[in-house]
Amino acid sequence: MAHDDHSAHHVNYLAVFAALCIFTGLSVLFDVLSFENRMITIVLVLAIAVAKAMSVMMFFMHLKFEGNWKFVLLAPTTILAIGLPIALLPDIGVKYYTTLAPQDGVWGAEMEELDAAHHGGGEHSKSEDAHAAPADDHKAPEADAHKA
Amino acid sequence: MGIPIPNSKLGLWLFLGTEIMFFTAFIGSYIVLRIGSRGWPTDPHDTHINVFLGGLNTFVLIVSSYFVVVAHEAMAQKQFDKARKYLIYTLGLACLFLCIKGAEYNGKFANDILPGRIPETPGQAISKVDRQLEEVVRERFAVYTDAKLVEVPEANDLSTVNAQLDIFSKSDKGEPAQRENAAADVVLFGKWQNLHQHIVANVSLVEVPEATGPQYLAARAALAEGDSLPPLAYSEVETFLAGLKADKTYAASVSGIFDMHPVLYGNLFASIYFLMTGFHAIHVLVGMGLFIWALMQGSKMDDRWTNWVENSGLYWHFVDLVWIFLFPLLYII
Amino acid sequence: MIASSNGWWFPGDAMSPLGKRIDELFYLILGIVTVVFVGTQFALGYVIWKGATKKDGESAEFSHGSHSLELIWTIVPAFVLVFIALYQMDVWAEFRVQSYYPEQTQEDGPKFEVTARQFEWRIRYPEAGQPLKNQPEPQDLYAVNEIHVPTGRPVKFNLRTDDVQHAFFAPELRVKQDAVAGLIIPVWFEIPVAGEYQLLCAELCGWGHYKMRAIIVAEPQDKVNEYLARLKEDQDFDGVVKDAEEE
Amino acid sequence: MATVTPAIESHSDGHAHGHEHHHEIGFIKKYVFSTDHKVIGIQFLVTTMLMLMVGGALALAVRWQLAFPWENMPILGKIFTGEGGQISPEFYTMLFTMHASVMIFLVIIPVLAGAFGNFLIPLQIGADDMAFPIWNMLSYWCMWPAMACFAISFVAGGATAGPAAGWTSYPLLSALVNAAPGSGAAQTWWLFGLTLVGFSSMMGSVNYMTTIINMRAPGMTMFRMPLTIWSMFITAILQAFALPVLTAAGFMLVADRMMGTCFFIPAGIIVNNAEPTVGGGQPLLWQHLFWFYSHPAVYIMLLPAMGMVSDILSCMCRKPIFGYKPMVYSMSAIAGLGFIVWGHHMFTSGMNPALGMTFMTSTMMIALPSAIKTFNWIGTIWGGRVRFNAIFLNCAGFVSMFIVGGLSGIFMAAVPVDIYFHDTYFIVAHFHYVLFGSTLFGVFAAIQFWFPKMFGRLMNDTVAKWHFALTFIGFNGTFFPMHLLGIAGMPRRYADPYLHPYLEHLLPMNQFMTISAVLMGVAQFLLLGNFAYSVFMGKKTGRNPWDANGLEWSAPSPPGHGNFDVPPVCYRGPYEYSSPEAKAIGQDFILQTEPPVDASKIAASDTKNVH
Ligand code: HEA
Ligand code: HEA
Ligand code: CUA
Ligand SMILES: [Cu+2]
Repeated sequence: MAHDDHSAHHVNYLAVFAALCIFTGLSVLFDVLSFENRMITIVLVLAIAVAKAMSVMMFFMHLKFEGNWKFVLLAPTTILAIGLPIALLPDIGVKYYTTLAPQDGVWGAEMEELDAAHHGGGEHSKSEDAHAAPADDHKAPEADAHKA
Repeated sequence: MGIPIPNSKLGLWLFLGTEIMFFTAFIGSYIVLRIGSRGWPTDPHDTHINVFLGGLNTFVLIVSSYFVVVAHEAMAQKQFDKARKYLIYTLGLACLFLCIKGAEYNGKFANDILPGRIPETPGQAISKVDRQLEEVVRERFAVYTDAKLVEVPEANDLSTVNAQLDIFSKSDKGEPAQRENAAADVVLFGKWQNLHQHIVANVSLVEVPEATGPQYLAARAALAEGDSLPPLAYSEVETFLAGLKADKTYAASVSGIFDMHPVLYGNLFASIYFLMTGFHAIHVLVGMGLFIWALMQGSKMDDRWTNWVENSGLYWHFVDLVWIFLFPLLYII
Repeated sequence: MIASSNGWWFPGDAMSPLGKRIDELFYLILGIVTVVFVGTQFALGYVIWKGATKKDGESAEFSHGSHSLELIWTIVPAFVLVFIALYQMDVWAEFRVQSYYPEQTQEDGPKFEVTARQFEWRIRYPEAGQPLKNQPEPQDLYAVNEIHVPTGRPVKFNLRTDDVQHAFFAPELRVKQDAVAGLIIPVWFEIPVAGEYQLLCAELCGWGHYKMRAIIVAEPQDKVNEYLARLKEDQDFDGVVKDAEEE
Repeated sequence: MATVTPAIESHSDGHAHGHEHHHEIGFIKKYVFSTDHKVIGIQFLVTTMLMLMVGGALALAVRWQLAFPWENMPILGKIFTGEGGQISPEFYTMLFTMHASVMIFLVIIPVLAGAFGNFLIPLQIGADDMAFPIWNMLSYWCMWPAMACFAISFVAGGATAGPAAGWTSYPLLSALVNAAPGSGAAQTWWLFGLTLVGFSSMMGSVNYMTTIINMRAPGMTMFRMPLTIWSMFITAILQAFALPVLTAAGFMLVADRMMGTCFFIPAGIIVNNAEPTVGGGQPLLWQHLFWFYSHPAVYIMLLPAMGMVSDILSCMCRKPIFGYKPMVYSMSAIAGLGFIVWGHHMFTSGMNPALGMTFMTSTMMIALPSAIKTFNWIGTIWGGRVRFNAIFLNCAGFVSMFIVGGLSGIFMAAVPVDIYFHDTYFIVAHFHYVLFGSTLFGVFAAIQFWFPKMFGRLMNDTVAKWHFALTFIGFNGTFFPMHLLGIAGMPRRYADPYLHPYLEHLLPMNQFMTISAVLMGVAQFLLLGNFAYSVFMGKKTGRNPWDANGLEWSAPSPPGHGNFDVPPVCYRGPYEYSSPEAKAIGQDFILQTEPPVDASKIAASDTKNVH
């Protein structure tokens, strides 16, 4: 019977569990540390998420001990799951045409003033956030980010 | 012929495949929409997102995932009581997760971080304050009308409210406390009308201070043709609101008015946040249902339920997996 | 043939150079497809006829297929399709990729802005000599359901919508482009011959979708200028004179 | 056969009672809330045939308006509008929206996957039922609330304003409640209906995949499965992986409409003098997500028909299918490529032009596997011994019409040409050729082919031939001229194209098409009549009226509960018609369950048959 097979593999679930907890702690830590470059945080945090996901799937979901069907099943979904956002990126993410969203256009100047006024200027880098090229979007509002 | 796993498990895995695509659509849309938006609210002041609560919830789900595995292990070893115990733990943690989630949602509701309700520009912020203040005014006024202390103005026209209340506060109707309140409310109503008129006419609060009704119109008419007053500035309204909240005579009435700081792309953020966490929460509920069903069997939960526990466990791990991705995507990045 | 003689064919020859190339592509594909169509239908008819007229006692051939045939009918269509795919790339690029637009449109910039709304086309021209801004300027000129463009030169304009999605469809020019909420999409065409051309809406936009009709008037540049001057006059006319006379 | 019978599966009771206990199952359990895949399949079949009538009636109303604009429509008009029968523009919008929704979501998808998938999968792979009979039953009963939602959406918006955004329901028309009469409650109900159909398909597809993977009879290896099963399998995969995306997008759209979210709504849009929208979303996102499902969906609407036609052609030509493996591979290729071509519906939508080129290339490539299949069908008939009955005719019609529809797809796949053709009647011609011309002809063939297995009786061939002939003529008369309309530049979804001077002269042609459509509609009554008559009074037949090979033909007609009286074992591929083995036992077919024939016997018969 199928599941009798797994029981033969003794996984130290506690160890997996501990690893997951440590990973979670790490991601919170990275957030609190808030690196100079926001990209680093993003990459690190997502890498941790992938690592966590892998350990859950491998051990908790027993995929490590399953037959080759797991590849047949998961490969297409993985490809599609990664492919869909990539395919949408050139259109929805990177805008080829000018957009006239009031947030970006008309209201832009207004917002800039506002942010300067509201936050006593400079304290936040948010006003730049709003108008800089998309690549700079993720600059951290360092000073008091996520104080909760 | 087939592969050496039970139909139910195969079916469940295939179902998980569809679930992956379901969340892919959400997460993928989130990613591209976010990259496509110039700016995103990341400041916890704006978003009312709490990394620690999120982290805690991640932890809670991981613990529950662990218990599910052990429960299945126990089932396989035919220790059904042990399995039941672990399932109850899991269920408890699921409840805890939902409670924390609820607390978070509550924080957002309390600050009106709701899709479609977040001002994204100073102009929207200003009119939002106006609208909220109007609501307060109507509510306050209803107190008097309900008690039949003043007459209801025609077609709910609020312009005569002041006069009515003023008369009431100086009359001898009602209780003394009510009359006192009425006096405070007269001031409050005046302030709202003042703001409202400035918004409608788009002129500065500073230049024509405290001018309501006829006085205001007179002030405006006095301007030479071609002259215009400086438009209403966001900071003026901000000070105005702060002033209202500071004044103890009616602070209690207006304390519910939300901080109106405009949040760029706040609505899209809120849409995505609620959609993704909401659908995740629905999945949590379904998972809980699966466990409850098994637990309801009581001592009848024996060998035949091993598959059930395994499959609902797999489902539960998937719910955990989704959260593992939602946590960094929504809370950290 | 019957079709074209009854007018059941294109609405006139393509009037823009790009449209001509689209038509050429159409005829090329039509040629290829006709060959394939006739070939396959005849083959189908033939095998059915042979199969249905087998004599009693004659049995079907026993064959599981043929590797080489399989290869042939994969590779030959593959070549044809790749050819079609590559051959048309530059027409597409010229129509939609902004850096491939005719040089003149790059220099001139957009000439006017067309805004679709339920259920009409609104046109906004900049003041003479001024470039078109994305936001309305006080001196802009407005018109409804009538576009005047100069002949003989590529004209670029911005396409927008005020509400739901619409599509700018000029059948004689073979131009079609959706107007998407939130986007400003530059489109260009060129009309060599003066005349009036149809403009329709080709994306479902509500109950009045079918009646979003407008005309594009192509005329020499000086006529266009005249038209704009007239527009300006109309627009600057504030009614005061008339009122004064009446009183 | 599955080696394990997991505890939570519920069909254990099926075996406990033997055949003799059948009468104990009450009528309701046996015919209404049945978990038997055959009953569910037939339920699906009958439901979809009725829905075909509804969808067809809507189509005829559309055609009426196009032939006699603004004139009172007889019969149907009175039923629909309750008044004189004049079609208003918003009513016209609703007509084609509902026509397409009914045809696609309540006819084509359920008839292929629901009816034939259900009926054939367990029978053809030698299983006693589906893997999850209860889910199977639910997947059928999910159709009813879906139909109810669609029906409500007919009336929810007032007398004549149903959902008004087309079956593609592009935002903002579909996202803003005040964008059009009918964009309100009607559109919401429509979306609910769509979601429910989605649930139904999702349950079905997981069930089919599990069944096909895990419950095949001994010896039924993957490459011995009939192409029907392959096509159902691939379709189920497409459903399982593409549909959730549409469901998710549907939820987003519903949220946009009802909960103030703004996934598809940009800021500052003013519709019907309402307040400007607050938002930050993008309408194009819906189009991407929608077509990410709906392009694969067009193959969901075609592949099963392709599979069934392959089976039937092979049987009717008494000849193995030409190139079995290439057929399998090309279906897989269609499915795989089908996931990366969705953008061809968006060439003029204002998407990034670089994507246009990519999607154009992949779209061209998808014609290749279709070409392989087409040539293989012709190859199958070639040298065969054709049984010239209505079933064969429908199959031949399928192949022929598919070529026409596919080839018109090539024009549109060419981006520059599609600039002109997008949203004209050329598109309408294209998809009716592939949807009606191919799929429905395939379905007609399949109904008649498996009818004896369903009811133990034969359908009348002469009537069926008339049905085919009339439908074929009516079909081409209706839809071939649409190509010309498209070339003449007539946009689709126009309530009154003749408002535009350059389209005025197309009126007579439209009238001709409408008459043809009525002819085609009338012809469908022949099918219904034939079906209904034959269920009760058709000629009785035995197990294998067509001398076919598949496992299903070794079961009784109609098969009892549990399907097979002897657990089937499969010894060979499904298409061994006229093989030496078959000839050795004196037939031109050999059932998949027939144990291998002695080599000596084959040799003996071989020398006898030497040409
Ligand atoms: C069953 C359904 C079905 C099928 C199978 C197809 C098959 C194809 N479709 Fe179609 N399509 C639809 C249903 C379908 N379509 C629908 C419903 C719409 C409209 C939706 C809406 O807007 O409402 C649509 C719209 C549509 C468009 C969008 C048009 C527009 O709106 O602007 C395009 C564009 O590329 C397209 C292309 C194709 C192609 C290239 C194929 C190919 O797969 C066809 C391949 C087949 C062949 C080519 C024939 C056989 C091959 C040979 C004989 C070999 C030799 C051939 C050559 C060398 C050329 N289709
Ligand atoms: C499987 C799908 C399918 C099928 C089978 C059909 C079948 C038919 N379709 Fe349709 N059609 C679509 C899918 C389909 N269609 C889609 C997806 C669209 C696009 C919608 C959009 O733009 O959003 C469309 C759009 C569409 C249009 C374009 C509308 C427009 O753009 O303005 C037209 C116009 O002629 C049309 C006509 C027909 C006709 C005449 C039939 C005929 O073949 C129908 C024949 C069948 C019958 C006629 C049934 C017989 C029944 C009776 C006679 C019963 C009478 C009954 C009672 C009175 C109870 N269809
Ligand atoms: Cu505008 Cu259709
Ligand atoms: Cu497509």
